[in-house]
Amino acid sequence: MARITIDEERCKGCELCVSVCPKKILGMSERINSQGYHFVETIGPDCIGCAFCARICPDVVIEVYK
Amino acid sequence: MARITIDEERCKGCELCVSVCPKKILGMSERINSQGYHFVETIGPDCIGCAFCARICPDVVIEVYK
Amino acid sequence: MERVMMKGNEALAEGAIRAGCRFFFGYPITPQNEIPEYMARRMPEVGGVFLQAESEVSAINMVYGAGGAGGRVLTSSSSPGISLKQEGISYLVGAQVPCVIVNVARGGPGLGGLTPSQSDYFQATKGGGHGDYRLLVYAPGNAQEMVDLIGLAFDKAEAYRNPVMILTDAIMGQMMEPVVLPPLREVSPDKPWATTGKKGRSKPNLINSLGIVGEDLERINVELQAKFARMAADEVRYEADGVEDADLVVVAYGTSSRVVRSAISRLRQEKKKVGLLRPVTLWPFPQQILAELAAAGKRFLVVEMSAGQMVEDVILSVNDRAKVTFFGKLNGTVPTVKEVYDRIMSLLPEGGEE
Amino acid sequence: MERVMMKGNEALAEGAIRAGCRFFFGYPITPQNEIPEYMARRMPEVGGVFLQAESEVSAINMVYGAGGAGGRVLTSSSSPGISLKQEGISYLVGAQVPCVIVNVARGGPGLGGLTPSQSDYFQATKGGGHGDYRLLVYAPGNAQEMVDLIGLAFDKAEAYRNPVMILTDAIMGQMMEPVVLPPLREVSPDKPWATTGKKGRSKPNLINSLGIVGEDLERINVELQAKFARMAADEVRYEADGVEDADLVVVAYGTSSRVVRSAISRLRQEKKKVGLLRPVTLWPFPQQILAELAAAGKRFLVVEMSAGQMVEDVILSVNDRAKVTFFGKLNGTVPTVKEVYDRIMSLLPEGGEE
Amino acid sequence: MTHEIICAGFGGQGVMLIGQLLAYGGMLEGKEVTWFPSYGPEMRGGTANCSVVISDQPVGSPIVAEPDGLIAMNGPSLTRFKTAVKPGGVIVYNSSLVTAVPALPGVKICAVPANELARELGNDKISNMVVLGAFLGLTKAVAVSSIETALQQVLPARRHHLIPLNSAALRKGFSLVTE
Amino acid sequence: MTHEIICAGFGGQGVMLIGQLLAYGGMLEGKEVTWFPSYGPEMRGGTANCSVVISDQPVGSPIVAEPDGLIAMNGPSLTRFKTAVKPGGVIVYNSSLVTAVPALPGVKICAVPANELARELGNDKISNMVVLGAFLGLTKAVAVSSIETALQQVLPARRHHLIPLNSAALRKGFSLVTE
Amino acid sequence: MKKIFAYPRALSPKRTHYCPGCTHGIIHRLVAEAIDDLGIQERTIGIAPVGCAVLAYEYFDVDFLEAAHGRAPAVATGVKRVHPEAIVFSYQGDGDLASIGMAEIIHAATRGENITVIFVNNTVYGMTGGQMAPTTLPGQKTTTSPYGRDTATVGYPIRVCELLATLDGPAYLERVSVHDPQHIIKAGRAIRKAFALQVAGKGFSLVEVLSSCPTNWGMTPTQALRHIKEVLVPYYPLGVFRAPEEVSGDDA
Amino acid sequence: MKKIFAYPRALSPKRTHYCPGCTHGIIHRLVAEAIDDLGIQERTIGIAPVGCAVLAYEYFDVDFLEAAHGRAPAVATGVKRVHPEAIVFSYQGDGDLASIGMAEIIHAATRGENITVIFVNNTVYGMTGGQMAPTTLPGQKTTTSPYGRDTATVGYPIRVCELLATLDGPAYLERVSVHDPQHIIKAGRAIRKAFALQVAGKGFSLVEVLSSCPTNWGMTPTQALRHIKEVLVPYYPLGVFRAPEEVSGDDA
Ligand SMILES: Cc1ncc(C[n+]2csc(CCOP(=O)(O)OP(=O)(O)O)c2C)c(N)n1
Ligand SMILES: Cc1ncc(C[n+]2csc(CCOP(=O)(O)OP(=O)(O)O)c2C)c(N)n1
Ligand code: SF4
Ligand code: SF4
Ligand code: SF4
Ligand code: SF4
Ligand code: SF4
Ligand code: SF4
Ligand SMILES: [Mg+2]
Ligand SMILES: [Mg+2]
Repeated sequence: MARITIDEERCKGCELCVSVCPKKILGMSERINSQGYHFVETIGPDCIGCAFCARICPDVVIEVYK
Repeated sequence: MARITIDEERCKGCELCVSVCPKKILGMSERINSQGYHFVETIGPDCIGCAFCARICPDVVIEVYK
Repeated sequence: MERVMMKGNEALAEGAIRAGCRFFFGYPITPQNEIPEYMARRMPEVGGVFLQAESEVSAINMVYGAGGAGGRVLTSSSSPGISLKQEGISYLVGAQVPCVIVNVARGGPGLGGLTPSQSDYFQATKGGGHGDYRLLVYAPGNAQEMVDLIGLAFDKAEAYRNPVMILTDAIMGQMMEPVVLPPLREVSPDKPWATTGKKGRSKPNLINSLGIVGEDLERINVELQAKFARMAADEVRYEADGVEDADLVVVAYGTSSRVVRSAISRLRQEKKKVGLLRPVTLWPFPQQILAELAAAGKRFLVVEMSAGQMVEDVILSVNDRAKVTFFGKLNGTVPTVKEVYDRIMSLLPEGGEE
Repeated sequence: MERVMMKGNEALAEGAIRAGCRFFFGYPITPQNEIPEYMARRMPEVGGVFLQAESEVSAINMVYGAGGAGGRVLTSSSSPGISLKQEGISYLVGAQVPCVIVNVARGGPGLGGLTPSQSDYFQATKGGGHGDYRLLVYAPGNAQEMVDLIGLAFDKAEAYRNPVMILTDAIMGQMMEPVVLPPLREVSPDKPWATTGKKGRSKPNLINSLGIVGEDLERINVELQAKFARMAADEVRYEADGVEDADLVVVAYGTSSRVVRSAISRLRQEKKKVGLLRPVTLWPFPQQILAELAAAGKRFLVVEMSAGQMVEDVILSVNDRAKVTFFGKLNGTVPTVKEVYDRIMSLLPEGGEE
Repeated sequence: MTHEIICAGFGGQGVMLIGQLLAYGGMLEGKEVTWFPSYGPEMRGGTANCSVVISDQPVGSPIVAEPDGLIAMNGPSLTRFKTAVKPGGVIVYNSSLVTAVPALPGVKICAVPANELARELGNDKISNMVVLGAFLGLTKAVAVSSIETALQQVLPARRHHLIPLNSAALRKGFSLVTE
Repeated sequence: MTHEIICAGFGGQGVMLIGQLLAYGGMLEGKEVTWFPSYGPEMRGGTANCSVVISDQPVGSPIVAEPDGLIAMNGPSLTRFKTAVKPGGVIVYNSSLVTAVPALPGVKICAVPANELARELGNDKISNMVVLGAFLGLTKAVAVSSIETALQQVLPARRHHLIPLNSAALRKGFSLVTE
Repeated sequence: MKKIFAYPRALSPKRTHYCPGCTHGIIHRLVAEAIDDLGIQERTIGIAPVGCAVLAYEYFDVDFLEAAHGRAPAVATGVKRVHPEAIVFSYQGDGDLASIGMAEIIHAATRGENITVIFVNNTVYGMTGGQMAPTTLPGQKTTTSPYGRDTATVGYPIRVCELLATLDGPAYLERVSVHDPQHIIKAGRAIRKAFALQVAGKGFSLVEVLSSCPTNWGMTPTQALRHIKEVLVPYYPLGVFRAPEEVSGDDA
Repeated sequence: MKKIFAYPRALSPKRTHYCPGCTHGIIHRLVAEAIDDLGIQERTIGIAPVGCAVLAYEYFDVDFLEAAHGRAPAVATGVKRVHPEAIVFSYQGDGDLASIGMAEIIHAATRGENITVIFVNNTVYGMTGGQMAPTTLPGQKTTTSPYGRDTATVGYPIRVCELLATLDGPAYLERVSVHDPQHIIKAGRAIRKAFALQVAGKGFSLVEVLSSCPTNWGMTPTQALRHIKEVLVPYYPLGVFRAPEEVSGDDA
């Protein structure tokens, strides 16, 4: 049982988090934030709280709860 | 049978040649040159032409014949 | 005469190559990176050398070596990088090594900003380095002059055996404008003084600025001063536009002269008697024409993107402080046409303030 | 008030320590080596830091760090080394870091010589680095002023948060003269802006000269210019000796002012009306007194060990070129008392030439 | 006759290119022209813009402070520059990314759903050309054909196969406002 | 009253020291003084010299171009400076190293066989003090006792044991010209 | 549920100006975490370089000085000599540190100056638009090596850790990478250790971080991380090049 | 009788300004002999440093440029790029090369610039009166380390050959000494080889020569040579630090 929070406005849509999520539950939103970036969103429920996404995010967009 | 020539005016009296001559046939003159240095002179006949003196002289004062 | 659109920086780079420059040493810095990047692509095509130095200090000393060895050599940088070159520049002058140095100036002091600026005027004209020396300093007013003056700069550098500086700014460097490029020149001027290896010469050549004994150093300086006097007499360039019938002459160079030109063209349509005096050489400064205009009763407005640097030379030329007004923008912003227009209006007899 | 004989360089170093300077970063160069060497011995005795930097560039950046962190910090060098510091100096001004920089000038340009010179005047006063900036520049006239002005320099540097330069030369630095040393001061001025670690402050401190957006950079420059204006209004210092009744006022600073003084004292014995105006601050320049003297009808002779640098500021002050005559010696030699005497004689009404 | 134009948008939307094409086109028509980019840290991620001047006279200041033409490819650009546009001027904006419709007295404003139109042509990346086409249609600053010639010179050879597509986008934008 | 003095010789002959002693002595007598060395590459191996000014007035130029006193410890120094000496001036030279005897109108010239005299006192190195003593005897620029006090301050503590010897040399030179 | 990954205290909440996917951001976070961990925020002083990290002072909630290009080690030295009890670090790019700033880094290292250097090696001049750096790989195309870096005319890349390891001064030298979460964890440990050694007064420490520049490499951020792994790491081997005996383990 | 030791042709007959017993003079002669041996006098260009050898151009009968302090490798680079066929050498002291000129020497070396550097290490700033150099030994007294070099505050000496040997650029690096006739012969061979490699186009070569400064060491010339042997050589080990495989033996 784990979950993440996403600070959408900080996200730059680089997709690094997407590339490392072992559960493949991250994806890019259709929407854009005020900077013009498609931000990341969770697309599945199976978060294991590994924090890979958070660690690789250059913009410290993600916080992890477990 | 060997000998050296000494360009007295170039000599700075550092005595390095004296210190390396294996035959101990170099010594400092009582006289000084125009720069105020006591220059080197030969004080014995047994030069073997090893050129140690010439090689170590920083001022290329000595030439060696053999 | 085909016109091509080029950025000022690239026009300058191509202009240098067409003028026979075959050696470039420099270090990246905005807003002049187009110059080294252009050279990196282009030099191999013409059999020349582009080398990115490890620093501006190293670059200017490579220039010293290449210029001393007889190469037609260029370096470019922007304000902080030019500050780092000051020791080297002083050496180049002292040893009489020809070369061209480009300063695509940006805002200062310190790290400053990437915005255009004219606040390196003193550094270029009075000598940022140590000792009594002068550079021939050209200030292009458009992309075409970027091409033309760099060519001239190499010729003059070698004629006088003195470094020549092109002082321009971020706007002139980044702006695209149509230019007509001259044909590629092959130059191989005779440089009997250059260090090439003795090659049978009886006396070795020496590139040097050392004068250990005071009298030797004095002799070197007397020779240099004589050269600077010749440059001062022969190398002044400027553009005078509508100054004869003007009440007010605006003095401005480079980017600010363009803003002034826009303002003046509006004012002329309104039948105001305003002229433009644009120094093309910042050193030697067009003292004489300014003195003559002052003698003819004109007043002057100096517009600079600085806190007021060239204005000192205008006052020194005019020799009457009362006649000279200054309008400056501090590093970072460019005066708008409207600001200049308003300032001129306020100075014109019918403008109210007088 | 015990008098001790000291070399100018050593007097300056001891003066700095007595004024509370506890950090010295520098690189050896003749003719100022007595300063670092003195500091190397003396700093450990007062719990201060002497560190020989790997270069002048590094030294000035250590100064930037130490000054930014709130230390009372000094660096010294001579002409080529000062040229290398130009980028750093521009940064120091831009980031408003107080410090004192000493230039014991020697002959240039380039490697030049070890002989004294006054040819770094432009560099010191107009800004050898990039951007619009000013240093407060003191020119000591004797060993006692080496002591006194360095103390003042630290106080002013911190009061204005601006680097202060002491511009002197090989003669002033190498010469021994009796001096009276002030007592050791303990200083710990409040520097709320210094980077010390936040230590509970809510906002971090920042030492910086970056203004990425043009308007930010403009704001920085407006602030700097306001400060320079205050300095110009409040910090002018000069010595006027017999100028009231003089027909001719000789303007000279540092070493050349001493030669001039010798010549004038001879002339006074011969009842000639000659005075000396010795700028103690080269920037701000004593413009007003010169303007007043000019208004009172005096003529001026400027004597420099250069091709003519301060003379521009004299003309700008007097605003009448015709009134100003220049006598310079080119780097490497010092004018003799006789040369100056003869030149003054030639300019005096009864001297013949008029 | 002098055109003073600002082209602005996100980095990557190709506003620099359309500015250059305008200037190049003007030059090909024998005009005096300048193109001047805003640059520096703004370039990265944020917005980008450039000034273009096309004139019968030698150009003075290359920096356009009061444009008579504005091409705005996104919202922030429109917000930043719209009030600077001179009375009698023209604004063309990309309505695919901008929701608010500004109203400015004396300024002609034209919305172009550029992303949609570009997608219709099969390539999202040519939305800039659609907007440029519309701008040309409204201002006649330079002829479409001059821009097409300019494309040959401005685009590197390896991109020349894209010229027909760019052309189509230009003409689509142009016809949008002229037909 | 102003004394303008040049002390010159080979490097290592101690001419800088006697110059400093003169200046220091002057200061101790309440005078204004300056000492100025020639330096730089000349120092190495070649000749060295310094200027000393002792005056009742603040000293202007510290560089002596026309001395009224010259101390010349060797031939090259004498050759270089002798013609600069003012009429009425004094030259004291080390005749142990200088053979030619110069003649100059209006200048008092005094030969001191300094090396020999120093050797008599048991130390070759104090020939400079012998010459200085003679110079003081002729010019009275400062008192011998002032130089002796100056020695305490100028010499580092580890050399203070040499002061009596230096004193003796000074007085020997002094008596040479006064007795 | 507990927050197991949180925004570091020493990092300010501002959005950075870095390009999407640029690993400068990761390295910033690791530095901030080290400062948090060691509880030194109130006495830390950072030196920002000229390079893409020129605005680093905007992102750390500690005192900062902006250094001239390449001179951060000299500035850090000045600061440290005034405040020996402060924790002083510089954050420098490869152009800044290994090109113009080569003399300064070598001399700070040989002095054993008690500072920490975070050296971000992305094999290119990021800020100025992708020119060749001293670390640019043979054959790599940049704006000033448009035909690929030609070792015959411009020579070879410099391996900074190996170079500094010949000096007696440094206490700690390690090269790490941030191309995947595992390596990021290791990089974090190295950075923490470098700061810890400074706290313990052990002298000069430097951590070289292989970092990406997707913008100037012309790659997507994901491609760029793969490039680090496949191309950079083989050329710039990871590992410890100097460690003080007295301080053992990762948790020093 | 044949002259078996003669004044080299490439040396001018002028008297040098060096102090009595200073080994700069020996090194000058060895360079001149190498030039003579290889028959390259007409195409050799020297770069003089700022340091005691500032007047080197007075003593060699070849073209010369006087470089700014520390910048000789950059000047040499400029010259060599204009005249690739010329034989270009710089002659630099330890202050010049290892302190202010550190960036220039490292970058010339890593570029593999086809020049020869004669590096005269006398552990002190000779010309300016004996200040501390980057090569000054721990504990050594100089005018700016009057209490002896304290490694705790000013750090450790730099071993230049070892440092440069970490770079891929250099073709040849050797440290030699001139403290007795045997070592002088070896030093001569190394210098000759360094020039020969340049003639062969092999790239960057540097010979570090341990040299004396009797004046600033406060020793007689003879004592100074003993000091090299007993103190310097143990700290700065002699030997070859890089040699190209293609060129073997001393007589390359
Ligand atoms: C004296 C000086 N020279 C050059 C520059 C221009 N400049 C700014 S950043 C930079 C290089 C940045 O590259 P790097 O250090 O690798 O950092 P990155 O941007 O890659 O993180 C250069 C050359 C400058 N600001 N000052
Ligand atoms: C920019 C600059 N800084 C400093 C100096 C002063 N300077 C001249 S030579 C020298 C050091 C000489 O030492 P080294 O290189 O070891 O040569 P050596 O005299 O020992 O042979 C220095 C610091 C200078 N001329 N220029
Ligand atoms: S914490 Fe792990 S599983 Fe959860 S979203 Fe992040 S990477 Fe995926
Ligand atoms: S790594 Fe960070 S910035 Fe990149 S897409 Fe994921 S959340 Fe956004
Ligand atoms: S050649 Fe040998 S033996 Fe002869 S003098 Fe010289 S050192 Fe002595
Ligand atoms: S080594 Fe040379 S200079 Fe020294 S004493 Fe012998 S001959 Fe004279
Ligand atoms: S240019 Fe490169 S290093 Fe700089 S922020 Fe962008 S990706 Fe990062
Ligand atoms: S000072 Fe030292 S290095 Fe210089 S010439 Fe004299 S002995 Fe040689
Ligand atoms: Mg980088
Ligand atoms: Mg040395």
